[in-house]
Amino acid sequence: MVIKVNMAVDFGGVKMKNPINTASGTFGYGWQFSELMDVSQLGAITTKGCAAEPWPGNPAPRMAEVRGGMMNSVGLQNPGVAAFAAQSGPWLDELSQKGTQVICQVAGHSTEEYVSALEMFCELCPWAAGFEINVSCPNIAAGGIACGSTPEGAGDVMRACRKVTDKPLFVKMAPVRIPEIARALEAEGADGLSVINSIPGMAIDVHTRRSKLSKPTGGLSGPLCHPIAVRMVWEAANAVDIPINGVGGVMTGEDAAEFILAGATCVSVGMANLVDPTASVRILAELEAWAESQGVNDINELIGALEC
Amino acid sequence: MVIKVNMAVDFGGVKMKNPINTASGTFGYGWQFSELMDVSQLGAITTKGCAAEPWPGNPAPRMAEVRGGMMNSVGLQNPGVAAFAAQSGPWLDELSQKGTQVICQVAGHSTEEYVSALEMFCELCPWAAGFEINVSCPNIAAGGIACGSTPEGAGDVMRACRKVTDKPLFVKMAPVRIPEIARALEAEGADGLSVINSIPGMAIDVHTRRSKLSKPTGGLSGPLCHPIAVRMVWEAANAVDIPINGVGGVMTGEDAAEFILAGATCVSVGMANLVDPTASVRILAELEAWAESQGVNDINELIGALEC
Amino acid sequence: MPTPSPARLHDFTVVSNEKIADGVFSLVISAPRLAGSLKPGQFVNLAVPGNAMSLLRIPLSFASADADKGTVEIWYAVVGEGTERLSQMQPGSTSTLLGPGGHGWTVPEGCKKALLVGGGIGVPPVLCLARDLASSGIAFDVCVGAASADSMVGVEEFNAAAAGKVLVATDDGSAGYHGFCTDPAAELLAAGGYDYVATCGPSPMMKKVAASAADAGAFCEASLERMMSCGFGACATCAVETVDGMKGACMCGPVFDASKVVAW
Amino acid sequence: MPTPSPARLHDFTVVSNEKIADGVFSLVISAPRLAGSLKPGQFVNLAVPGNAMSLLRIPLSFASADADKGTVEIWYAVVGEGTERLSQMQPGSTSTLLGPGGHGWTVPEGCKKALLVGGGIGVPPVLCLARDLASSGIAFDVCVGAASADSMVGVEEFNAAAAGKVLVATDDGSAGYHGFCTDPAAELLAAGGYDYVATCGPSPMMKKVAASAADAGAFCEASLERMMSCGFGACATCAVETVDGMKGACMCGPVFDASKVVAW
Ligand SMILES: Cc1cc2nc3c(=O)[nH]c(=O)nc-3n(C[C@H](O)[C@H](O)[C@H](O)COP(=O)(O)OP(=O)(O)OC[C@H]3O[C@@H](n4cnc5c(N)ncnc54)[C@H](O)[C@@H]3O)c2cc1C
Ligand SMILES: Cc1cc2nc3c(=O)[nH]c(=O)nc-3n(C[C@H](O)[C@H](O)[C@H](O)COP(=O)(O)OP(=O)(O)OC[C@H]3O[C@@H](n4cnc5c(N)ncnc54)[C@H](O)[C@@H]3O)c2cc1C
Ligand SMILES: Cc1cc2nc3c(=O)[nH]c(=O)nc-3n(C[C@H](O)[C@H](O)[C@H](O)COP(=O)(O)O)c2cc1C
Ligand SMILES: Cc1cc2nc3c(=O)[nH]c(=O)nc-3n(C[C@H](O)[C@H](O)[C@H](O)COP(=O)(O)O)c2cc1C
Ligand code: FES
Ligand code: FES
Repeated sequence: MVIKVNMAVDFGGVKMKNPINTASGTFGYGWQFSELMDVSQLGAITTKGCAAEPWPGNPAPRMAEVRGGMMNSVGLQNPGVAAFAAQSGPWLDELSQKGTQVICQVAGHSTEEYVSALEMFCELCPWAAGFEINVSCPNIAAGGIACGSTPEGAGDVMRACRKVTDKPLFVKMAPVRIPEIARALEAEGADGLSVINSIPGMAIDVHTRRSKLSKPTGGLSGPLCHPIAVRMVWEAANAVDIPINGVGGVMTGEDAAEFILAGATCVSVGMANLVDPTASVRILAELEAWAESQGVNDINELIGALEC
Repeated sequence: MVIKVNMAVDFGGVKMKNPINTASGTFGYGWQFSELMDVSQLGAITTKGCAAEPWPGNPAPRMAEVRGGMMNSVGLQNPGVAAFAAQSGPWLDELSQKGTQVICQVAGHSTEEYVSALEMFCELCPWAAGFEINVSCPNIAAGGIACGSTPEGAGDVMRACRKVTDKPLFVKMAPVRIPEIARALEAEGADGLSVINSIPGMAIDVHTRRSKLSKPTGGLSGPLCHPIAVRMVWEAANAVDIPINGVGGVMTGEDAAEFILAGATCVSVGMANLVDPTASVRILAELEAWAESQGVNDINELIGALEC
Repeated sequence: MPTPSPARLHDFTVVSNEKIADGVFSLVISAPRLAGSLKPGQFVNLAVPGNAMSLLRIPLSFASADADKGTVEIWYAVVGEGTERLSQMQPGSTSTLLGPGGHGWTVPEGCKKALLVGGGIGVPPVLCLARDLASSGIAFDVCVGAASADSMVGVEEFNAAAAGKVLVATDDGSAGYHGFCTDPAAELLAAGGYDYVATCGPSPMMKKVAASAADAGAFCEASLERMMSCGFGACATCAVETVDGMKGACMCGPVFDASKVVAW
Repeated sequence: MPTPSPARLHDFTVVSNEKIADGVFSLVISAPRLAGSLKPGQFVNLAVPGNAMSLLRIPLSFASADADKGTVEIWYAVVGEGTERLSQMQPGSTSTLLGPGGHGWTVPEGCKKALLVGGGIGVPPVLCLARDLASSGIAFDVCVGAASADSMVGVEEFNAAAAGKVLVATDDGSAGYHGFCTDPAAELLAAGGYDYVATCGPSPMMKKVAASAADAGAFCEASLERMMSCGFGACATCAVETVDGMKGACMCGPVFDASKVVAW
């Protein structure tokens, strides 16, 4: 009899039955996938960022395809926490009762906005296993630069949010200055880090001489991000003791395995969900097969198991 | 009669007959391509980084293929300026007399090493039209971090190098904190900026659990870098008044055109040279055709001509 | 929870893939479960193999669906790398699609006479509607526009679908009215008698048609295009600005009440 | 200036591409100008179409070249995505290659008897040398190793090339000696009589053969593999550490004086 590898991991207090999570913004509020796959097979899902008040997001075009990936400037369109909780809450509550943890992403333009969104989440979404603070979205034009792009800015948001709740709090990091900012976030009490958000990029239509998006820049997703994300996960895992959620270009179980070897406790599937709504469960199966091939009893033995 | 578009540009004092340059490390010392293409068609070439003393570089494996590009950890293997000048100097001198400018890249582990290498270049390579200081190579383990990763570090190197020569001095920038570092370099007298060097990345063989390179990380090149590089060229062009050399994932004339619209004065072809040694002349022809299609008389009209 | 998209993952096989006009192809695919569930104005999101650097699916409307044969006919213009690749898919080759996406035309109860306006490759969803109107016994006239006679599609099919008038316009005057099809459409609308207008084509065209319809007091629907990533409501890349806020084209569209569209 | 690589860009057409052993294919290409210029131990760098995400060429040795027919025969193992894709190239399909790359074997003047040791897919360059030795009238013995009888290649061809002894070894004992071919090779070398040893195969194998050759006082050359990007001396990704410093495998190799190799 083949003894199954234990796939359960503890992501900063969120007990996941396996390491597969979904990347915020690529999995809607979960129920969009309900007829396309069995969402309850996943370890966790992370919902699209929501702010205290509704945000309209950016004008069209919001997406451009690039070689090996895509670029978006959705601009965190969201209905606000109250409408989110009312519309999607019941389904998410049910999902969490089936053993798939729900992590809700928190958006804001300022420390105050993060805090008030988080307060609303804590009140209206008791079923949430934890919250991910998106200090890194490259689309928010808060003076042009996201709060999360300096250790001070990211630390400020984390400090303020930490006062709001004892539930697990994670931070979705921008792909910049990882070691420094990761240490600042750990110092302010983050329970884990999601590394990385989409990478700011630019694509120009050379015939019209205009950006392919309604904004000059957008956030890059997909396989093109993956080797950069693996490096950043490794940097983060070496910099801090809190667990890491690896995000960026996971299309296969091997991509997920690279994150785990580099030091990630869990792994989020992003753009792959959009290309193939069943990608996350396929990746889970591939990851499990890889763990078995490595002759371990527990996937936790493989976290950070890169030899170098 | 079709009036040809003027393709000549002035890159910080280096008069190029067209905007096509080559990316350091992907074009050897130029003569490696002499039997494969007509190098003298190019506006400029940039030679592989050389230091005052020979560097052995890193152990094998030094290269891994990734989706949409490649990753290298050559570690700036070079024979030192003296041997470089003796071996390759005569051919490069001849090339520059055919009207293709030669930019020599300068490598070092410290400000002192950059200065001594640059002094040797100035003495031994009088045919060089300018020098590119590589403060950004992610492979040099100078305490792990390259000099060019902070405004202070990059500024220090530039200040010291500026005292050595009045010839055009460029800096090859690491893909981090572009606006700040670009401003620091301009303030210290840089004549132009090459944006960007390869992006630090990581690829793990999940079966052996080891890095695919002899070092944990390497530098990413190829199309995957391109949308990131275009964004950074645009950031640099908006931050400073000195000209920009766009580098990263140029495989086609349209890729080159994107850089020019984003604000680059010239464009370097990198990995494409390795895949197809004739790529740079093809890209030049494609760029010229695009400039014609835009109905301009002079390619300079298109520099920074992005509408947004 | 809100209703998830009706889209499901389907395998399909190419039955035929042939040029029908300048730069326009007709693709017939076999996808039995899909064919019976498509409604005019909906779309499918096709994975086209052959370029590992290009990962997203291609959203396409359909011109007809045959539930009995289990086939769907799609007309597409080759405009870039992806549609070029699609044009190289050979009969017998297979791939997957997500569909049906979004919701289609909502012809008002008791509609007496409709005007359909299709421009360029916007014809297929309108043609599909025409056949539906015909089978429901609702009268309709059609205006079709194209860059030139060579690239025009649908005229025969509209006639075969028992259209009343079929007015044709070309940008270069090589067939029918010399100019945009918005002009004959505006004339027809001004003459009155239509209680429903359906349009698909370039945005400026649809915007004009919507304005003429509004002037004439007719309810107008338009099928909008947006850059789509998922096609089933998960990513919010396909937003259309409406008077009720941003609406996803893949869920709340692609067919929109034209009077509510703010940004075309 | 130093001498540039002899490599040039060539078009090629696939003549045949067939499985010859477990996981091993023989590819015959037509590339007339190339075929006449290849020397045993050199390599070619093939562009294999079909995956836009994979940009680099695949470096491959050759097993034989026929200057008259203008063809080159390559044996390759399917070990990953690129060689899998190569195995799908159909006769008649075309692409480009860069070659010849590097420099080949340098059999010493007056060589009387050589020992050739090929392991796994390291056989082709050694086989190519064998034919050259045979036509120069130099005697040679051969040791061939493989994982199993099913994956072994070259034995017939070595015999046909008028080899002396052809000793076979398999890891699983399914043919010949049960174990690595380094053992019979060491025995032959210890018995003496060889003034030249040429080896290609896995690094640990070549290292052992080189040691046995050194013990026996025979000059030994080894064909090394490195991850190559350009194949013509421009990128320095293919370095081999030697007693004379780092040397590029694509220019100073792939064949190296084994006594000078520091890192295998
Ligand atoms: C709901 C919907 C239905 C459609 N129905 C049809 C149809 O029936 N027949 C048809 O020919 N085309 C239709 N399209 C447009 C079709 O999706 C695009 O032409 C196609 O995706 C272009 O792909 P490409 O790679 O060839 O072009 P690219 O090289 O990617 O781009 C070429 C041009 O097409 C535009 N484009 C690219 N992708 C999209 C997209 N996803 N949506 C809209 N525009 C895009 C670009 O802006 C560019 O101007 C529809 C689009 C949508 C959203
Ligand atoms: C000079 C030279 C001559 C060669 N001759 C032959 C030959 O005659 N027959 C043959 O079957 N193979 C030969 N090889 C090896 C061949 O190039 C690789 O097996 C091939 O590139 C693997 O590509 P892949 O995409 O299938 O494998 P990948 O999926 O990229 O990798 C599979 C395995 O192959 C190794 N590999 C990948 N690329 C290279 C490379 N460029 N060089 C060395 N190892 C690599 C990887 O480390 C990995 O272990 C030669 C290599 C060199 C450098
Ligand atoms: C359409 C789209 C919308 C996104 N929205 C968000 C978001 O709201 N919040 C966030 O932190 N990241 C967002 N992202 C980034 C992803 O969560 C993820 O970090 C990134 O796409 C890299 O992962 P991938 O390559 O697997 O997609 C979005 C990505 C895409 C493609
Ligand atoms: C094999 C290799 C060696 C390189 N060596 C250097 C170098 O010596 N100095 C440097 O500044 N950049 C070096 N680079 C980076 C390139 O100059 C260039 O910045 C990068 O590859 C991005 O451009 P590309 O995508 O067009 O290749 C090297 C790149 C490659 C692939
Ligand atoms: S295309 Fe993803 S939500 Fe519409
Ligand atoms: S492969 Fe580029 S130098 Fe050898």
